[in-house]
Amino acid sequence: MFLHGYFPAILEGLRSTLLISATSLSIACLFGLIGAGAKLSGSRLAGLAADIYTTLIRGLPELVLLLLIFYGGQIMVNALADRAGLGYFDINPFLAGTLTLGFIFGAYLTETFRGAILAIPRGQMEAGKAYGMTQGQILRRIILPQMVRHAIPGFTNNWLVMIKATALLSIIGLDDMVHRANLASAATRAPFTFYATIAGLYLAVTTISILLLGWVERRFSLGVRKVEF
Amino acid sequence: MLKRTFLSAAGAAALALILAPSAIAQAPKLRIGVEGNYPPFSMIAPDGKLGGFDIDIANAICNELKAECVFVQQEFDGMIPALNARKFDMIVASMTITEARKKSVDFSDPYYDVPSRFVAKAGAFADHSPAALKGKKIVVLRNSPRAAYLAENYKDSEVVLAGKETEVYMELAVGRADVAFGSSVVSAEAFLKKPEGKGFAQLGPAIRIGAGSGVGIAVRKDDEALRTRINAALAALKSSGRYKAMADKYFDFDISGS
Amino acid sequence: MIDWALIAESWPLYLNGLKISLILMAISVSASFLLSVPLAIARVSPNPWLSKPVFLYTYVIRGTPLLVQLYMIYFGLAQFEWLRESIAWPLFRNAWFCAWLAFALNSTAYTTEILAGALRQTPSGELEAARSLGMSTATIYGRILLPSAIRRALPQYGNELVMVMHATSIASAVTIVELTRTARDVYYNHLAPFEAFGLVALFYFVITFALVGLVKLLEGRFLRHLRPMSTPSKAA
Amino acid sequence: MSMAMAASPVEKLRAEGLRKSFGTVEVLKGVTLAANSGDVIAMIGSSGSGKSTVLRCLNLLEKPNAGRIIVSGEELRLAPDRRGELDAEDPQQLQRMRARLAMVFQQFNLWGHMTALENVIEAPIRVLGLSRAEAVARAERYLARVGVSHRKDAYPSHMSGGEQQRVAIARALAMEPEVMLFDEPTSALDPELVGEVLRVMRSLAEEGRTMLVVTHEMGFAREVASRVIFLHRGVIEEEGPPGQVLSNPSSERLQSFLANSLK
Repeated sequence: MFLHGYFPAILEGLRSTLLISATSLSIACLFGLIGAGAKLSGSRLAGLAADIYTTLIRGLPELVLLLLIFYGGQIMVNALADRAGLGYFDINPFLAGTLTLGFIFGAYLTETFRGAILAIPRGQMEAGKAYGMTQGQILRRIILPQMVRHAIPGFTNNWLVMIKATALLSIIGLDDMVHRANLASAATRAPFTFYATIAGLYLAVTTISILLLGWVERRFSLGVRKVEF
Repeated sequence: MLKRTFLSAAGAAALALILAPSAIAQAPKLRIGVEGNYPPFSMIAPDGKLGGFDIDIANAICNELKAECVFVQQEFDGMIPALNARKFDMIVASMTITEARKKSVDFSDPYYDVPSRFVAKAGAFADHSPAALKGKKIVVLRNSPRAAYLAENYKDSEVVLAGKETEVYMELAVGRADVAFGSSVVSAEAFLKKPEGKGFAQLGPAIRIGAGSGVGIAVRKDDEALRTRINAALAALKSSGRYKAMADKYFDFDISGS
Repeated sequence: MIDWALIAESWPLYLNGLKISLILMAISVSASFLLSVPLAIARVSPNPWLSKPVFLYTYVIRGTPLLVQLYMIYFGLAQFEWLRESIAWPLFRNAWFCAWLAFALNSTAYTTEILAGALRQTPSGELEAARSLGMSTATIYGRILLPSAIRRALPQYGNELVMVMHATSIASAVTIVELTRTARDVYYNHLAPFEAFGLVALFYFVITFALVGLVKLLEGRFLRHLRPMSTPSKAA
Repeated sequence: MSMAMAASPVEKLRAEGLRKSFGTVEVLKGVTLAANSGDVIAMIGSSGSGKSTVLRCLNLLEKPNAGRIIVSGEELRLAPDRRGELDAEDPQQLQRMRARLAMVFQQFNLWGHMTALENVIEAPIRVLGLSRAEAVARAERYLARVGVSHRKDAYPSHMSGGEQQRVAIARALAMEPEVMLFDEPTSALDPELVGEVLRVMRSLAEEGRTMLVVTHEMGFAREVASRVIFLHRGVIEEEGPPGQVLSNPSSERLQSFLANSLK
């Protein structure tokens, strides 16, 4: 039997890994936008909070952050719920894991987004102001569309690192591809077969991601050149 | 205004999704921490289905308590923390009842009791005494009472700590350790009877750790009500003969310890 | 709120874990640095027989999780009877060797790409000047290209050092009791996640910023030529 | 043309029939030139005429498609490579010959990670095999010669363009080459810095050094050069003493080039 009959189980793990990655990425984008906004807001307090956030995250291994947030977070929620007399709340492991990863990579995306916004010439925003556009209009119509182009390389990089980081979630018990490979190797005593298989699947996912995002980047740059020349 | 109401409603919904309140008062669902790497007590089939004696016992208890079993798979290492963090309500993972663990959790009455045993290459050692295993590598499950036992009694041996019971025998089979120390049933059923266990044999007699108190179901300290109900369910299973029927599926000897 | 007694009690364990983590990092980083210099030269070589295999290596390593690479080496290779029978087995049997190999191979891939990138950034005129003065290829690499590329790569290499330091936390998955494993054991035995992981976080934080500071110091020493002077001089 | 190539017992450099194509464009269509000891040859021509390419072919920074290169009677052994361009048969001979033809570049091309002094001693130590002490003594002599001793511990990015180019000249001088090749040495400089570099070059010429200078500086060509070569579309259109070539150009092309460059 192909892969000792564990092939469907591994594929199921791949699905779960992709779902975890995509969810974490969405959450990370949210944190990243908030963080970049805070850093560029001009508010001392918001800037400081964002600085602490990014420094803290970059100073610690992902695994330690995962363990700290995953276990510590649950206990904190329990303590708060107890105090409020709400009985107890269950943090769904999927959401806890993706929230944690999203929180971590939000810090990296904060820097990516901040750099991307700073790469837009100030004059363009001033031009927007000069024509009477509101802050919101400037953000939506001028900053965000151009930011995407500047952010794609950093974004691609973070996405690739994050797909690989989801492997760590197997350590805190999420049922991802690595977890499936762990189970299959323990049961069949053919660990190399399974780890090599999932390594190949990770490689396929990263390759497809690189190709797709490279295409997106070219699309965005193309449009820009047409306008410039 | 409308927008704000919509946003706060969406936020509340998201929060509710993340922090799904459960088990308030009478739980229709019982969340059970299981391990999955402890054959034949707890194992996972290729299709992801859990099986084994632990799983059968847990299902039988849920049945008895008219509750629905929700299994949460967790590495043995983090089992008690996860229970106390309320990631599940009880542990059915062949957990030996020990004084140390009783400081963190409460246990049901034992649901089985098997001794521990050393395993090594047949004829490699004269006996299992600390003197005979001096300077040798002994592999054992991390954070288990057996690991504590080795630390206490085999100070001159090098103790290698594996994350799962299945890893314990994997490490022995490939030669990363000279001796393995594990459940006598797991080593016999899941290793010595398999091709990779060829040439290995049990070393020395069966050893009882933890004052022979056996293996129990762990619940949180504040959950005395659940513990009482589990004990009642276990008693009912034993008296009705269903326990024996389940055990006979896996074992040709009595593991009940009574 | 914080259990200081527990922290005091487990302090020696953490110090031991710290030692293990630092040793792991040091042996991995030194191996990867030595390997990545020739690999980076091959990577930028116009000869595809040299550059393509190196690209393949760095692509595969950088496209897969380190945890999976470690599992492949530690658990995976034991699957092969011929390896277990071979004279190399005493090495692969050893968890330290496996962890070192995985980290070194992984970091080599990243360091090679960093260094290759820096080599490609060499101003072509500097290379021509060296050629025009009759320097041999070996001299050009040894005296002009590598020294300037390594200097240019220093900031990025600093990041890589931090990454390797953080990556050592994964060694806890293969029986090595480094900092993170220590924290996990303390957590398991005392159920105090904030004390256990908070303390280890503090350790990592201090090491990370010590590394960052060290690299800054090196940059000050070796990248003086890239910094603008206080009195801007005119260059055409 | 034949007059300028009158045989001399001290011929330092000779190139015969240099041809070079980039893709389908032939930039050099058979260039022959020779420099005797003490010659200062100014090569002029509009941009794209191929004058820098001639210089870069002489030390094989560009591989010519045809031609011979002879340094002090030793011919560089050339053989066609896969793409049909001529490459040195013996890399060591090429290195030896390059060391005898030190080049000064338009963009200076100092090594950014080394100080001025380190830039100057590097090749003498590594290529000529001088001891460090000898190289330092030599470097200090030449840095003083070009007037930048006070900047010897500065990094290139911290120096002005004129200073950088003078360090680059010292770097070439430190090889004590038989011929110095200058590739538009003042073109990348701000106008006010051109003078300091030209002054150094003029004094080198007065010392009797053999120099081949690609330049746009007509004043320098007129006053310093012993011979001027006018290159047009890959061919030597006119050559001779500056007085003759620059004051009394015979070809229309040179006339219009001079008219334009005098503006």
